[in-house]
Amino acid sequence: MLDTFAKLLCEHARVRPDRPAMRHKDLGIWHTWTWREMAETIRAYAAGLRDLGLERGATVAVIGENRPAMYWTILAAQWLGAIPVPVYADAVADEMAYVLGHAEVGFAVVQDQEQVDKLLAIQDQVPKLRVVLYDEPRGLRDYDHSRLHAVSGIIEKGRTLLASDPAVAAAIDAERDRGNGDDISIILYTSGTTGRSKGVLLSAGRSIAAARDTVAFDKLTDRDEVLAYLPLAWVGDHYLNYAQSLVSGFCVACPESRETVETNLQEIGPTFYFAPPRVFEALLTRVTIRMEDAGALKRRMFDYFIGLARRWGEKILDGDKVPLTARLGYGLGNLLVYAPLKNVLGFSRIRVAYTAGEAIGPDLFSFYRSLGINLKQLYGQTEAFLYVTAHPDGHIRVGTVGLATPNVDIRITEEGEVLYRSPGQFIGYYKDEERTAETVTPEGYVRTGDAGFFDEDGHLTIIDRAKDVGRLRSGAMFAPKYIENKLKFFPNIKEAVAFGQDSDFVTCMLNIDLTAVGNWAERNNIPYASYQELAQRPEVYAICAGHVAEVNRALAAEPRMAAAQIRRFLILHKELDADDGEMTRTQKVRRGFIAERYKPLVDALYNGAEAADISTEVTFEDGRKGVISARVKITDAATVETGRLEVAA
Amino acid sequence: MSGPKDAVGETMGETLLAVDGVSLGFGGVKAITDVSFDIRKGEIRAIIGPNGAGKTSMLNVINGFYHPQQGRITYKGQTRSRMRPYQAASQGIARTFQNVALFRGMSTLDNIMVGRTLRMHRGLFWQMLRFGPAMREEIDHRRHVEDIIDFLQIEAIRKTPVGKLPYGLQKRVELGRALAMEPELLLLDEPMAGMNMEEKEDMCRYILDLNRHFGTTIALIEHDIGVVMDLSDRVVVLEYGHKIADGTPEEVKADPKVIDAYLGVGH
Amino acid sequence: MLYNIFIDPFVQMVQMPDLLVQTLWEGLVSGVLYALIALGFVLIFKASGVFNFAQGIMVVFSALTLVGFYAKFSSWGFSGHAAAFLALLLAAGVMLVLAMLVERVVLRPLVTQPDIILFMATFGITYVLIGFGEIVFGGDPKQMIANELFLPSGSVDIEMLGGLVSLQKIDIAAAVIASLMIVGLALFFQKTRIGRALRAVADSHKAALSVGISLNQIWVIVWFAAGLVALVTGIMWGARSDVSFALEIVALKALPVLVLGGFTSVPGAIVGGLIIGVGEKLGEFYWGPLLGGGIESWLAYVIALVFLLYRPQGLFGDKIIERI
Amino acid sequence: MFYRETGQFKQNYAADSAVFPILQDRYGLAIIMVIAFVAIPMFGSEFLLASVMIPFLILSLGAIGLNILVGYTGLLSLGTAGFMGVGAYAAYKLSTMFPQVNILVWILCSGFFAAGIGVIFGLPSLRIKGFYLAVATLAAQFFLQWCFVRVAWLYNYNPSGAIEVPGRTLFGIAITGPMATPVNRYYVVLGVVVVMTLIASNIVHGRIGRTWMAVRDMDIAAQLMGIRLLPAKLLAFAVSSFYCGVAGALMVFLWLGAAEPSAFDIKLSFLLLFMVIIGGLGSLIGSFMGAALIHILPIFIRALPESLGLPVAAATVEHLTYLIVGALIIFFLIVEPHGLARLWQITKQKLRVWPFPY
Repeated sequence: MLDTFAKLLCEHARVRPDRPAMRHKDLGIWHTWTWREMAETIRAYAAGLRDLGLERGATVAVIGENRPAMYWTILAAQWLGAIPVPVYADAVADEMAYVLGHAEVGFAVVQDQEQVDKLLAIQDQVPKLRVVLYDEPRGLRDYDHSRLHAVSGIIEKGRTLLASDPAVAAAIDAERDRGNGDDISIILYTSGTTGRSKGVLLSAGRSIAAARDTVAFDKLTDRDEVLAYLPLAWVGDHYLNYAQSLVSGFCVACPESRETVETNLQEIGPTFYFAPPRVFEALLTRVTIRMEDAGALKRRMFDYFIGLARRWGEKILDGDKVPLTARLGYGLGNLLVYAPLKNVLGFSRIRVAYTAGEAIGPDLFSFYRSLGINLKQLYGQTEAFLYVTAHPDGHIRVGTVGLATPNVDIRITEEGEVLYRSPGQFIGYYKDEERTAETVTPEGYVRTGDAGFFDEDGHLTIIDRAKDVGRLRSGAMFAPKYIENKLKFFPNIKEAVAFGQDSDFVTCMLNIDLTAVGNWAERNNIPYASYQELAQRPEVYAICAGHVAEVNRALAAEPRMAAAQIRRFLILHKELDADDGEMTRTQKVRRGFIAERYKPLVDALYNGAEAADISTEVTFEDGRKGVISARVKITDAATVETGRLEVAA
Repeated sequence: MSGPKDAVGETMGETLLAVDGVSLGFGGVKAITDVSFDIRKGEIRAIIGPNGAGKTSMLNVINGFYHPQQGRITYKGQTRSRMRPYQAASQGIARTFQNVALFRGMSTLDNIMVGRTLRMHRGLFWQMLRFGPAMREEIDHRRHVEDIIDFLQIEAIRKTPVGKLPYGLQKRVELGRALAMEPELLLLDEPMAGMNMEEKEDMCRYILDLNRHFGTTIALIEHDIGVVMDLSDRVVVLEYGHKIADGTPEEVKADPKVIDAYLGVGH
Repeated sequence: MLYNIFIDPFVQMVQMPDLLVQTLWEGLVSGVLYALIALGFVLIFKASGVFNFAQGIMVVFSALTLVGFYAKFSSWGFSGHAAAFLALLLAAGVMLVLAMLVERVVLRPLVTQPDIILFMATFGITYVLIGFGEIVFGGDPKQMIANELFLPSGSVDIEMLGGLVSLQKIDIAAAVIASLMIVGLALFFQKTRIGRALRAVADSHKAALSVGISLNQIWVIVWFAAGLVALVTGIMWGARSDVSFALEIVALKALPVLVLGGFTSVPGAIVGGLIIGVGEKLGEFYWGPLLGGGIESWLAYVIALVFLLYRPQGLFGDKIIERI
Repeated sequence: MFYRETGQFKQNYAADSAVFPILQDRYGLAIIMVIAFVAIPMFGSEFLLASVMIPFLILSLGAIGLNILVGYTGLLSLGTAGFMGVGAYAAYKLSTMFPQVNILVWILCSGFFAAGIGVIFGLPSLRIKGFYLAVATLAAQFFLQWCFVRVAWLYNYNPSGAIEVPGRTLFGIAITGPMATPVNRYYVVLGVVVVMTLIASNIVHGRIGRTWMAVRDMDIAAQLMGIRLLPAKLLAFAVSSFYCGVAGALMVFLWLGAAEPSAFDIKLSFLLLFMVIIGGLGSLIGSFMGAALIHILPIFIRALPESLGLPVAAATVEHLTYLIVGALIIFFLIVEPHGLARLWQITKQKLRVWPFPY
């Protein structure tokens, strides 16, 4: 029974001993470990860890970037039946102290001196921590080594033990065989939106079962290759790179450093790729900016073929019927633009790419797809061990997160909350029965906390956090984030705040994107001296009105959302800023705070005024405070009438 | 478990280099007048002073680029009269420059590889073949250079021609090139000039790491007094080519002559 | 053998002082001409840092232009002297046009490039001038219009030291004119505003701007000045032999002169020219036969090379101070 | 555009520091080799082989030699033709003194003589820099050329003063002298040039090459890295002169068949310097490009009027060639002062990042 990762590892070492299991760029070149080598190393590592006193059921903190030693630690710990607890490498000391304390770790395996220093700083809060292992020895030579060991040293020690003492070897192999699918294989701490992080307990058997389903779903084989650059402690990395690799036998490549990820991506040329929408967005921005510097002829060629791709690319990708001329044009475009572009981005070999985490703009999404990249969306959670839904190949619907993945059962409650039951579903929250009970229904379904709905083909659309979905006074559904996201997909709109809870209609405040709109203004000879001035230009209002109208059209097309069209909007005279408390540090708008701070404007949005005066205190970059006053214009937006739409005052 | 122990105090002591009554002039201009000081093994020694105090000239004397008219230099117990720069290099003195003196036409990697020249011995015959021993030697030293690249965190610019790099990175590459020589005495001429705060912090960390973990003795010229006081074990202060103070940062800071001449102005 | 090299030549010198004087005179005269070519180099190098390889060909080109114009004017029926001076004026004009073209087409786009690139560009100029000159004037050697320009001919024989020393009048004229030109240039540099600007340029380009003359203008002026020097050199040289592109190789002789005198020194060019001229003639006359003759072709370079080893910056060149 | 580098990664330092690390470049090189070794001899006319390819390859070799000195070490030399002459005369003397030894051996040996002479004239380079050094190398040029004229022993007291190439064979096939066919000569030249280019590439990519470039870029810093300037510069002179010497020997034995001293006059030195500068300082590929441009272009220009049926006198064509070559030199310097090699590099970079402009 291959029900633990350690057993899978040994199986690969038997079935495909010479296929690459892991690569790492270190000191300028790529080092490769085959499955056989990796299994041997991890067996030795496990022996070394056991010698240090690591026991079944004990927790091991893993703190570092994507490096082989980190993955090996996870595997070696699992081999022994211990529980790895990956921690975000960039976590502040306080956060780290909480997780390590909560998980009661006795062992910590860290990347380098920086992390060792962090541990030293918090050692009082983690009383059980007794052994620290490090991967990079640099700077650690003069540290007290009574409880500090090099990973490489431990592996070496394990090797010696295994070679010299058959009893150790037997014990190590027995430890592996003792493991079974019910073992807790990992604890992943999720940074909850509220309160302290929760430790999600995942079992080996369920993790592997889930990974098996998606490996089959995306037809991953040992010929595939990924570049592991996602945070180790995030479920995405543990699932997509770790679990899927151990199930399918594909090779995981670790980048040289954070700065070289892009270069390394091109060098490796992964066949399976995941990136959050903001990565794709930043990439597209860079593509656009770099192309602006190209000669006129080349730019026209680029624009022409990108246009062609937007028209036919996705159809060709999905295997639809396409006229021969379009196919030929696309072929030429592939030669001149798409293939070279993918080559430069390191996307040439991608077979399957996913994005998830936030909403992705339809334009952005289809841009990559039109180039021939099989980009799909998935929806998942740590608690589900990632996959809840995903787009199957050839069945992509922009804006949705796809169909339920194999063996996943989804329900939507009366309130619109999405519940699921999945093969990889978690066991519970570590040391938190209460919240486990809150999250898992008696029938065994997990509450996602997200509101969503299915369309007629079974594609799921996620609207918003369930608790944020409100109602208009008429009782129609009002999902502010859904609307805001739709607005933010326009490059000209940087932020949007929608209002409407218990009101007659929806209104909205916008922040324009200074770079994008400023660029446009310069090209059109529209003078402006500041954000404030640019934001209040009638031409800019006209642009935004167009965008709002388009969003309204999209909303009108969805029966549930049609009532929540934007009636009036304004462009704020200043950019929303975390320093002023208007946004969280993770750049999410704080709707309530804004409503209060800009009360005169909100009032004006609803009382029909053409303009309103506002003065607000702001914090400048150097920390000084000042007051800016402005007269902000308010405009009506074009809406689409549908039968159910109620006329506002 | 505890942090790094104070390694400095233990290894320091033995005199590595002694400057004794050195005077240097160009034509009629006196750059250095009767300056004496010593550098002990394992310490970070700072040379400070206002512009034109003769600091860079002092480094040039130490690594054999200038020959003093009077005085003696004793390095590792040997007093020398005229030493050529390449001899200084082969005896373990490396150096960086105030205005970055990299080989502009070459990549970061090649620049640092040049620092290994003294340790590479395969002659023209093997070089012509670039095979067998020559390739092995090349690879061995490449590995060493990669350690330095890793240490200085310049992986991303390995193959970039240094002429295209921003100033802060050039300084880092130059340090890397000096490190490739595995020097016993490292002379740094304003290693942080023209850097922003973050780059300075990085540089400080590298210098400290070097000193602590590789035991490299470091003599440095620096304008940023804060940096000097934090980094160095002992400080010598020059003014118009004369030595006006010498001692620990605290002693120097308290010296009235220094306060008058240097710290008093603008600090 | 040693006797032949180290003693015999000197014995000869003492035994036949008239021959020695004759040789010295010939050396001095060719030295003056070397010095003139070198002067053109120095002018340009000083003001723009360009090592103008084309100076030699400018000598030939200007002389050909002069002769060419003269031929045209005579064919239109102008009298000899008038045609000659008209041609001289026009040749000077051509040199001005050349200076402007060089500045506009070559120097301006290449101003920021390293020295060796500009050096190569002057090679390009050389080739263009050769090609252009040959197409326009043909490849045959021409007669310099010395008489028409009131240059003397014939020789003066002076009895001295128990022998007869024969001085060509044209050589005397050459020496006089060269001296006058050098004095003139010196005055130009010392006394005029433009001259001072040129000197300033040698020190720093900013200084020149502060005098109110643009760098581009200065380039035109120095190239024009070098062109005039070339024209005079061409006349003198042409009067002694023929005017043809064979002169080009002689122009290379100016290089050791430069090395000897230093690239930036006008007096250096003159002294260097004289040393090379005299040394070459003495060497050829007294030592040449020992080596089979023809050592004139390399002696100048070897003299320069040996000299360089002692003074790498030349006789009057600025001392090179290396800074780090 | 044609580059597909995704998925090309290096697993060892040898591969990482290869001269052509990109797969597509290696394909390109292979294609060029096939053309050079198969297509040209098979389909090329006698004229193409004897008057275009053989001189081009030989001049390329000379340009590589000069480039080692000027481009890699930063020492300006105008004595190239002299060093080539040393090679030619050495090969001539050796082959006539020891006719039983294979001519190819002597051609390669002649390089050592050139190297020795090069070292002697390179001695001043420690003290002399820049244009001063260029003038100093002129001493070598003129002195050597004078020797070729005056030292009758060098041309075996041949009354014509020229050296004439005796017929020699390699594996029984005539490769020099009047019996040698262009194809045979072409193969010999190509073989020598390819091997020597490979060796030059090995040298400049290793420690010695880095030493030279360090001396070139900043000699003060180089000294402080422990590099001794004189040995480094003399080695550059030696290697450079070796290449020039072999090129000179090849020139006489496999191209011209006979040579007078004037074949090695200063014009040849200048010509090679053009090739190096136009081709690109510090680039082996540039040496080939420069040689191609400077040698092949005039051939085109000369052939042009005839092929267009224009009645232009031969002399005029010659002069026009001068004019055009001069203008082209200026043009190329303005367009890309770093030479054709840089132009190629920029183009390649553009192709690699296509469709992006940089």
